[in-house]
Amino acid sequence: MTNEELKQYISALFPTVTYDETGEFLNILIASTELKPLIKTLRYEDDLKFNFLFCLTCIDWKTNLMMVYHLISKTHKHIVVIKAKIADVVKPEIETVCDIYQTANFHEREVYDLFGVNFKNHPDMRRLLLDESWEGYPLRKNYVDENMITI
Amino acid sequence: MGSSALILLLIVGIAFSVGGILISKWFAKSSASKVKGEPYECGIPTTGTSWIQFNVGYYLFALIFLIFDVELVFMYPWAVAVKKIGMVGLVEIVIFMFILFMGLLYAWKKGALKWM
Amino acid sequence: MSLLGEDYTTEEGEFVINIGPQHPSTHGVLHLKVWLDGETIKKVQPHLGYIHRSIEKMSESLSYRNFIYATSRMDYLSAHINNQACALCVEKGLQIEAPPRAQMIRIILAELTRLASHQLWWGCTGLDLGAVSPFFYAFREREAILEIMEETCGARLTQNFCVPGGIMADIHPNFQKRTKDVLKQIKSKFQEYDDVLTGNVIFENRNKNVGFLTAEDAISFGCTGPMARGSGVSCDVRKWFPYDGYDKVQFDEVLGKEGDCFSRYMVRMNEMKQSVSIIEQLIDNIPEGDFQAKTKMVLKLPKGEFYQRVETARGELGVFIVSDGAASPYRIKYRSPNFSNLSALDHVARGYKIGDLVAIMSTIDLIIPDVDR
Amino acid sequence: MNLLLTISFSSVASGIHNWLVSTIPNELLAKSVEMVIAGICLLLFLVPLCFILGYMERKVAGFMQMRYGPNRVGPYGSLQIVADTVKLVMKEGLTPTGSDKFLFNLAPVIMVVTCMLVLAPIAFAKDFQIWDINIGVLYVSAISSLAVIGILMAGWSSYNKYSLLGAMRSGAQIVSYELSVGLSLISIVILTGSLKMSDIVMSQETGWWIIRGHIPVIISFVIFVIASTAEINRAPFDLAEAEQELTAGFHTEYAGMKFAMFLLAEYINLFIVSAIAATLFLGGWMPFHIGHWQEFNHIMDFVPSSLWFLGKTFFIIFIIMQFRWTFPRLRVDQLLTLEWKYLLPISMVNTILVTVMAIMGWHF
Amino acid sequence: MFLTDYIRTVYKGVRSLLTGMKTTGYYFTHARKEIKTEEYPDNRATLTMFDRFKGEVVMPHDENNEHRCTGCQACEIACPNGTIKIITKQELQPDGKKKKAIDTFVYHLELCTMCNLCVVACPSDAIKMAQTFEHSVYDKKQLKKVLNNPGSKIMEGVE
Repeated sequence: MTNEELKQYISALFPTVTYDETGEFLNILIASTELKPLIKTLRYEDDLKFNFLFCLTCIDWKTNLMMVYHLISKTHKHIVVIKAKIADVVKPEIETVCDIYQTANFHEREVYDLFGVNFKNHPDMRRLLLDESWEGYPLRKNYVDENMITI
Repeated sequence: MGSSALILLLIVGIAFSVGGILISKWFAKSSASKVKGEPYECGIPTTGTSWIQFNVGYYLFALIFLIFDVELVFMYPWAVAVKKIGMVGLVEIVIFMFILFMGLLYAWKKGALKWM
Repeated sequence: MSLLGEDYTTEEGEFVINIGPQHPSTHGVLHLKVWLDGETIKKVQPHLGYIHRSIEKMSESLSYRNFIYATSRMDYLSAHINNQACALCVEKGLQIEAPPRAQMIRIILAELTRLASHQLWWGCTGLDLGAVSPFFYAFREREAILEIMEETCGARLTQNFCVPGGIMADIHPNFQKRTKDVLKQIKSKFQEYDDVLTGNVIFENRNKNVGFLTAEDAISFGCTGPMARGSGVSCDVRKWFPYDGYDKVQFDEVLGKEGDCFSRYMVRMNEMKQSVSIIEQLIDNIPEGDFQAKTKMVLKLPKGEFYQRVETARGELGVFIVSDGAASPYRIKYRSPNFSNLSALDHVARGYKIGDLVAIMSTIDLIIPDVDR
Repeated sequence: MNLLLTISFSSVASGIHNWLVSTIPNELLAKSVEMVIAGICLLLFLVPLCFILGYMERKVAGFMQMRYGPNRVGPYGSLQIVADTVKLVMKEGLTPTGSDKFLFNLAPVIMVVTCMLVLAPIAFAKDFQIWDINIGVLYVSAISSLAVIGILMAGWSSYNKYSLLGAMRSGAQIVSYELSVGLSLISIVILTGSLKMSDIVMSQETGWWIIRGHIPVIISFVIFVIASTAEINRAPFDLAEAEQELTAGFHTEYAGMKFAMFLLAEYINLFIVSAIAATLFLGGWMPFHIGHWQEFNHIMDFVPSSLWFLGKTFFIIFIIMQFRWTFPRLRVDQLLTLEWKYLLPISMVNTILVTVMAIMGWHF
Repeated sequence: MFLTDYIRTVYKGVRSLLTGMKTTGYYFTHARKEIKTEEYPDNRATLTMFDRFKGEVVMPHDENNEHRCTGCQACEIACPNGTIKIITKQELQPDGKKKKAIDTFVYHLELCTMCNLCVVACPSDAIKMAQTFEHSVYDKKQLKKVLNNPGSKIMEGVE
């Protein structure tokens, strides 16, 4: 499907989404509450079949956090990027997608570890890379590392 | 040297191994610490006890082995004498082996030779 | 659904064994907690982070020329390909392209890196299963490749030869001759590899019917590279999204069928042959010209997001740069192939024996610094 | 030259014995002194033997892997193993806190003692045997299976999960391979009609069994080598100490001299197994004889019998070492499949073939 | 059927094992030809590194004890690790003008990743990579090096 068709298809189901086509992929901006149904649709609809989540990450825009999901369909070979804003920076929360893509399990744990985003219904929400006793979330822009040595 | 050789070998074996360990105790510096005495598990403290019963599946093999090993012991005296006995010995061992072989086939068929 | 909906606490009487971080068969400091029933694996839980260096955070304070060097330390066996990915991503942001000569040298070096990496993997696979000698035979050829790297790039593993806009220096005058010699040597040794390991009955038994991964699971787990291709998932970035002129080269994407350890093994073995053929096509046809495009002293990417993927020796490496227009990236995410491949380990290893875990791990071919980053 | 050849080991031994009896009036004392001398001689033989085997193993591994092997300590690295021994002596013999201390320390002793005991009936040269027991073959197969107790003891008492797994594996393994070893030993017993080692060697005066016995004996030789490699826990059957799976298996917790004892036992076992294979199949100390070619046989007799024995033994040792440096390790269930579904049925059928051959007199 | 399969399996297995042993046996018998070991500390006299090998950063001086460094600090900026610290001073020129020149060129070898970016960045080719590789010392402080020789001056004509 081309980007235009994709847009039409998705808009019909989710009227609130907005699009951004400045980058190389089609970006779909969506509220964090609607993310899970959207991804479910993208994954399981036969015409879309975005079955491969190849990148999952988060960006700290200081005022909000933004979850970024890169999806590709192995059958139709189209790509979309889904972006979900999380307004609450202090206690960010979003629905997990790891029951749809098993790879999300580790990726979400990594995001939880480094950004502090809590994924609801994740089966094993623990820190992945850092120690359990670590304080703060290193990839946040406001993270201050007291032990850092500046050369 | 006769059977006294057994005693000799026993003594030499014990003297050598115990002596070696004791000599190294004499030479080696030793220090005790809590971490040093921990069982090695790639540097991570062990979870739970290491002395637990668990099924490794060799129990069945031990049983089959027992049967076969007893048969094997029976075969030694036969093997010594078979050249003198001749054809009778051959027929006897063929029957013996056949029964054994059937036992093995049975165990094989029953899946006893599969590692659990 | 294997990872989901279970608690990871240890119950009374359970046999839990730690494999790693200091263990002969976990390449690097991977720590696996393994729940056993007799010798059968009930559950594997990886513990990561022993060499987490936060390269992503570090890169946020480095300029676009400087952050590339750190990626050599991620997947240190595909260092050149990692560098290439970053350079390509910056080039995408700057909307420039490396000159044809630079591109071609890049992919020759990338294929050499892949060969060297697969050779190390081959040796280690033998070593993990207890055959020690193949390790040394693999290292002989790898050494020759590393010498090419050393002569042209100045370093054996962490080359840092790619810069945004091309490569750091032109190839060494001996490069072509030496490469051809090495290719000849490698080609003559494939038979020996088969003799000593591939055809060996013990090796075959150890790998066949072990560690199955279906195509569906491979996609769901985000597996890429030989791991996914062993299950028959076509995912070669060089074919799907050609970069640096891979579309001009003739080569086949190697696909396996069964999805067990042996099919992953065979995918890598055949990939080596494909790499040799790619280099053979290119080595005599390096075009003349510049090896570097003209770039500004200080690079600044326009505001936006750029995603570039390449095929490393272990799968798809994605570099995701978010730029706010400054001289250093606002956020960098490396989508590392090993990270996703590792997440499938538990699913793959369940129900097999502890000896199979070694075979599975070696055919997944994990590089832990790439998982931890 | 002739004089040298006529001095056999037995004449030396009896000479010493007579001298001791004549000089020391007390018979018991004389006997004990003789035993001390014999013990020292035995150690003087065994320890260098282990050094040589250790050195050989490293050199063989090195050459097969395009390396030099040890080449720094002493000429061609020959003193490397001595240096290692000194290092092991200087190491602390650690006993883990949680372990069963008595069994933990007993296990290496048992390992060494069992392999020492098996040495008794081996014919090292003409007339040189510690104890020419009349049930030699049976004795060997009986005592050598005791080693599994040492391994199980070491694995269990260590209080370590790797050790436990390793010990359990070796339990199933050694016990199973015992059968094939026994059956291939029996095939030679059938041919010679005696369990006595010296009789077996003497029966090969006109030719070694492996040549005289056609294919059946060759098959049982191959099975013996494979099965005994498994018996002594060497690669590719080293599951009990599978490095890549269980770090070091049953001897993970052992350090210093206690570990050295396991190493020593492994090498002595390697020697014993090869020596038995050489004795039974390759004629022991018997020179290479062909039927009634008197001249040829006479030339062969000029080579000392101990050299013949050691040459054959080291040839088999080399083969077993080559196994180790070539093959990948088997998995635990494949190991048992190999024994129960391949080696055991084949050797059973083979035994019958050998019997037919022996009765019909089809061998040379 | 079962029996032929059985025999075939045994035959194939034994043959594959013998092929493997043939390979290792070849290397054992041809050890003299095939051994690839480089006996490193012994071959030091003949050991040459490739001319591009990145061992450490050095600053070449000519026979008049002059270097080419202008103290522009391009390398300091280019270095991702903060390996290089340049301390500059104002030097009085013969014509009375003051000119920036380097006082000390500090190079922390312990931080260097040999990425070659400083050498590439240098506009006046003042620094280059040396082919040394034996860097081990007993004290970490010895790895902090001053690259310009004492009393050295900038070469004529280098801007």
